[in-house]
Amino acid sequence: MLRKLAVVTTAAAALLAAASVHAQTVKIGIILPYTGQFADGATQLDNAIKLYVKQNGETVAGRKLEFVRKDTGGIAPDVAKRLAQELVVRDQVDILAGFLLTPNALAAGDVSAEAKKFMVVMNAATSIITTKSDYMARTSLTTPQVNESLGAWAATKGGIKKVYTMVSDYGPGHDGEQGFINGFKGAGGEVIGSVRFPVANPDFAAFVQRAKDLNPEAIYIWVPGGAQPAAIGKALAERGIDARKTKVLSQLELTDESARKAMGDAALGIITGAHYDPEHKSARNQAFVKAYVAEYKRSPNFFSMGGYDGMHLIYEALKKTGGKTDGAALIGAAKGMAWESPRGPISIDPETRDIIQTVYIQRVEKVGGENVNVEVDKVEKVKDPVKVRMMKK
Amino acid sequence: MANASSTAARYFEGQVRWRPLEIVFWLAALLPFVVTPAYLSLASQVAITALFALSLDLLVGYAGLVSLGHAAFFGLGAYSAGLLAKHFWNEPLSGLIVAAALAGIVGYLLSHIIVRFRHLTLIMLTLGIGLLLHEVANSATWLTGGADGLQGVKVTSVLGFRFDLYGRTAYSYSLATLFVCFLVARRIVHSPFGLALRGIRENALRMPALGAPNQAHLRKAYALSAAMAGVAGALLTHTTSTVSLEVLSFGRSADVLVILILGGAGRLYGGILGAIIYMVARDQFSGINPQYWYFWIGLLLVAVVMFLPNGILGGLSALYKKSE
Amino acid sequence: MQSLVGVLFDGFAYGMLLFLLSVGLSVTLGMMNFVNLAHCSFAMVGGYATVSFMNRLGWPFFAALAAAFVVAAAVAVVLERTLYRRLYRASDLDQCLFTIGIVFISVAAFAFFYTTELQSARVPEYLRGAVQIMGINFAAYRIFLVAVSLAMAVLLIFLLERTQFGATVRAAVDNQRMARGLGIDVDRAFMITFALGGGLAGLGGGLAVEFVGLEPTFALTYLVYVLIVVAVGGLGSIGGSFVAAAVLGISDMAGKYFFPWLGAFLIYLVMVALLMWRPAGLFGKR
Amino acid sequence: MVAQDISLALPKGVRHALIGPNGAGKTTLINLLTGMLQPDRGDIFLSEERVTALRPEARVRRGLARTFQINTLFPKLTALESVTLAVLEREGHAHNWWRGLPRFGASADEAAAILASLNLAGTENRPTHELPYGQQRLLEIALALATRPRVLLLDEPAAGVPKDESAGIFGAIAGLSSDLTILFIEHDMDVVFRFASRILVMVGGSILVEGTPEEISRDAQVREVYLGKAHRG
Repeated sequence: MLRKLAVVTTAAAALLAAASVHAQTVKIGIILPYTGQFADGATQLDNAIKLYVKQNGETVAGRKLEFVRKDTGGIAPDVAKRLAQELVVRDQVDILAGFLLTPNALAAGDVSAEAKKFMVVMNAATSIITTKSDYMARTSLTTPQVNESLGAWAATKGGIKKVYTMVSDYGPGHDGEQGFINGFKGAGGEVIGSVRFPVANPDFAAFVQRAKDLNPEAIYIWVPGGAQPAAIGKALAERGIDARKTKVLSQLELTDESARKAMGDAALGIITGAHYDPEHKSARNQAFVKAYVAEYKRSPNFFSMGGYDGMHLIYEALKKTGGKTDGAALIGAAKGMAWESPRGPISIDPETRDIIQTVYIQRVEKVGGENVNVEVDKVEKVKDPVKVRMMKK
Repeated sequence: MANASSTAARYFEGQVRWRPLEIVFWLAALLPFVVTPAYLSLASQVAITALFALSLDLLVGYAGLVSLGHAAFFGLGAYSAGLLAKHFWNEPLSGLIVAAALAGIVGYLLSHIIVRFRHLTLIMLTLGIGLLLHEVANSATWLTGGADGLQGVKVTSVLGFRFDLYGRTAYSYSLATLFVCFLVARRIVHSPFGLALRGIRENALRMPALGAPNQAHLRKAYALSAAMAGVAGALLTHTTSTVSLEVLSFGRSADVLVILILGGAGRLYGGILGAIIYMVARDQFSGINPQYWYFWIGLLLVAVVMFLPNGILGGLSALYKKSE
Repeated sequence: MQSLVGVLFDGFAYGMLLFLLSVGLSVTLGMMNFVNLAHCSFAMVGGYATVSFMNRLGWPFFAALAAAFVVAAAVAVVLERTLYRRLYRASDLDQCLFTIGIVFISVAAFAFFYTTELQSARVPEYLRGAVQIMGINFAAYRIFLVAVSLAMAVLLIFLLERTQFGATVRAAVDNQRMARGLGIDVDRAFMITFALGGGLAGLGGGLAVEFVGLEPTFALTYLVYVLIVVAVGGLGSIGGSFVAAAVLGISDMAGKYFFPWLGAFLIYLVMVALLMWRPAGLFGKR
Repeated sequence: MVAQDISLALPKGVRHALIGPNGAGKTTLINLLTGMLQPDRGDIFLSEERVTALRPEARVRRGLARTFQINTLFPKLTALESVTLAVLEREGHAHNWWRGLPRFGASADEAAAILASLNLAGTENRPTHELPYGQQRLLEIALALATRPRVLLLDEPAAGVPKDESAGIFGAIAGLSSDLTILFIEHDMDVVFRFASRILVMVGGSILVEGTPEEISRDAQVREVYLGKAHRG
């Protein structure tokens, strides 16, 4: 008896879902780690989402947008998968968005594939994420995309022969190091040594000292955002490594605003590969930053950029499909879409549904008394190299 | 003497008999299928956490060993089920048995260190071992997939029932496993071994004077509790096809201890009740207010301690006794 | 060789921060047998107080640190007088549940009032960068931190060993009933000790802002390290906390320098080994 | 030195009283015999078997049981549960976690019988901490009896019990089976002389003298230690 009853109620739920398609609202489920260790990243991303909606209105292609926000509390793929299921089954959302962390994005990817729901990853950077569902697009970056470009640049125009690598001992850290080494070795560079430090421990003095003892020509560093960039920056200064003599290279987190403020002049000379920096000189970016600061009293970062462009992709896709929200239509509209983002020209790769963008090489210099990231070079239309190689096989 | 013997045996039968309230409780566990069909995946994860809390209750509530690192065995179960499904076969039921065996064996081995200690030292040793296992899993990226989690785990169905988006199969599977493990726990608690454990918790000094090998009893309790935690971990892997380092984290060990104390340790149902209340409250509060829900959960914990000492069940039974 | 001394000093400085954060808990846990997992929330109170005094009221760094001590001590007393006192006879499991509830409330409250952003406190110029002593690079800020911690340790030991108040506290630690029997106002001793412990944690929080960074989940992340120091040092022992914090800080740093692949394991291995060797802690009485 | 160069033998079935001033080392002797404390030198034999190196629980299994001067019971367990626990431990069932207690009716019955023999019959389902103090003292003995000892060491079995009730306790002890060797510590001299068949006098950590009640009452040294002090006082 029970079995039959359960089937009946589910059928009823499905009917309800079908009915809502013709209803006016488009429901967007946002899954982010609003609490826990990565809460600040989620806040910066969510701020940009709200800003975009404020700027572009809550109605797209004649249909009102409605947001349902869910907190994973940090890295929790089991919770992320359940929340995605509930958003699809209980809240009948049409689009899944957010995803700051890779494990959560991978888990929710299965739900997007099974429920055929359009899913926009706005930060998680591991390459294989977009392979989990054909209805998924990404508007942030992939770790190899930025680090391979940086590695190739370092060995060529950067004029660096030998590098010592120091990375956080966990997934993203390994991907960043691997990306950089692929690019660097590919362009003739040589890696003279490497060390990995624990994710959790914020004190880097010992590792920086090991690097100093080897007195390498250049050091590549990968640290997660938050408190660690500032900590390792200070350790560099305290252990007497001057980024203007020993070249220090990293992904953009190392020289974000709070890290530069904490490091002071120790940051001068640090070279980073970045897909976005709030000081990027473009009218569109300056307007975005001004609006963001006005709204939230702090400047945006690359988390915000992923969210802002993610919303742009959703808005444009909905316009293109005239308000139809089934997964196939939306992902079809998203593929190949290109636009001028505050970070620069970007587009969605039709084959991999991942982002193609410019990677900027920047160095910290003192401009008008302030230490800022100055663009010294850029590599345009960079695709995610890992998936490019996978295609070729 | 005749009536003495019958009353003695009948006394223990009275203890073991199922109370009507218990039967009502387990029937109520079937309500979500009908009343809240859209909350079945949450119900499944509540059942899994309840099983995890039940395994901890055997340790904390009955053997008197407080652990702040029980996620070590939950994670062991989760990873062994995941690796089994990825590299060998993904039939879940056999996965549960393998997970239980592995977690139980590791639990038994570790118990030789752990049960020799008490109070803060014991708690910190379990914490240390839990954190060490977490680091091992993080550095063994080739095996565990490291921080990105174990990829390629695909557990599609159990006994032919597919794990669907609605969580119907997941909840049935989790609830059934919880019930079976609960019967085992109930039997343990009402067995001679359970009585010996309660003796150790009540007065560890007296037991050797009655010929009881305290250490041996505690080691076995630790192994049984670890095995059951392993089953809970395997259940999470099977129902979500995801495994990440979080299953071994300090956060999960702390959460399950909070859940057990919230429900009331030493009553078998404390962990289950605690899991229901804590996880439903967290789901609802975080639904209303994704950024600051910790505030309301904190308030709930403080209120329970203030008004219902010894957990909800402890507080209620005290109120019930006072009203008698 | 010099580089090693520099690294070990950094480890010692890190240990000193842990000492400030944990000594209060070791005394209150040892003395009142009260499991206060929310001890690091007092550190957060101090940290955020320092940030507010400096950034909003423009106070200099040292004044802000002193204010952090006072504010954290005040919060500790208020909490002790209103809520903690009703739980002295509760089971230690209930004390855990209660104090974890306080941690959750504090995490949400600081996230609400200070956002989740990483806080920063502009340290005076001469505390930045490195100082060359005998050719070895020492971080100025870490020297300052060590100095403050040593001063606090000496002050605390003097206060407890040499003063009348110290005698009453030590009496209450050894035997509460006996102390009450001798007419010692044990409650007042508890309150003052609680305030002292909270204040030191607040000072530790203030110093932590520039050292390891301060954001709302600080109370949860550092709870583990503080518990390790208290357990290894031994309950109720200031010397124990000091030595344990120093040993853990230095061995953690030395381990990372000599065998980095062992990085994260080391501090936990050292803890487990020390606990198995001295279960009651290095200087533990109980 | 708490206890030194003691050599004593407790012949089978004999009721021994161990007397001596406070601090004479009586409880320490019991702790040494039961393995709670390890002697620096010397050996302890249970009939022919050397038990010096055995842990306390192993000695109990070989028939050496004890009670405690201060009640060391199971507050939340009932009397029946406590004694049943001891019986199950003795029968080696305590490791059995897969069969319910009702399946061990025989052990429960034996426990009930022990309780009845010490007239604790009515206390089955009241938690121990609710029992009156006198009954708790009897429960101490019941727990020891449940291990079916050959030698029973009673550490002041009637400690803290008013005069009229202690007679009941010693009456119950006297009623125990005759082949059970008993050594009990007691301060009340007329109880000692009424129930003990031999008396050991311990002073300053060693045995002063050992003998029948008559010999002890006439012994000069004992009188000097006990009565002498009273005269000169």
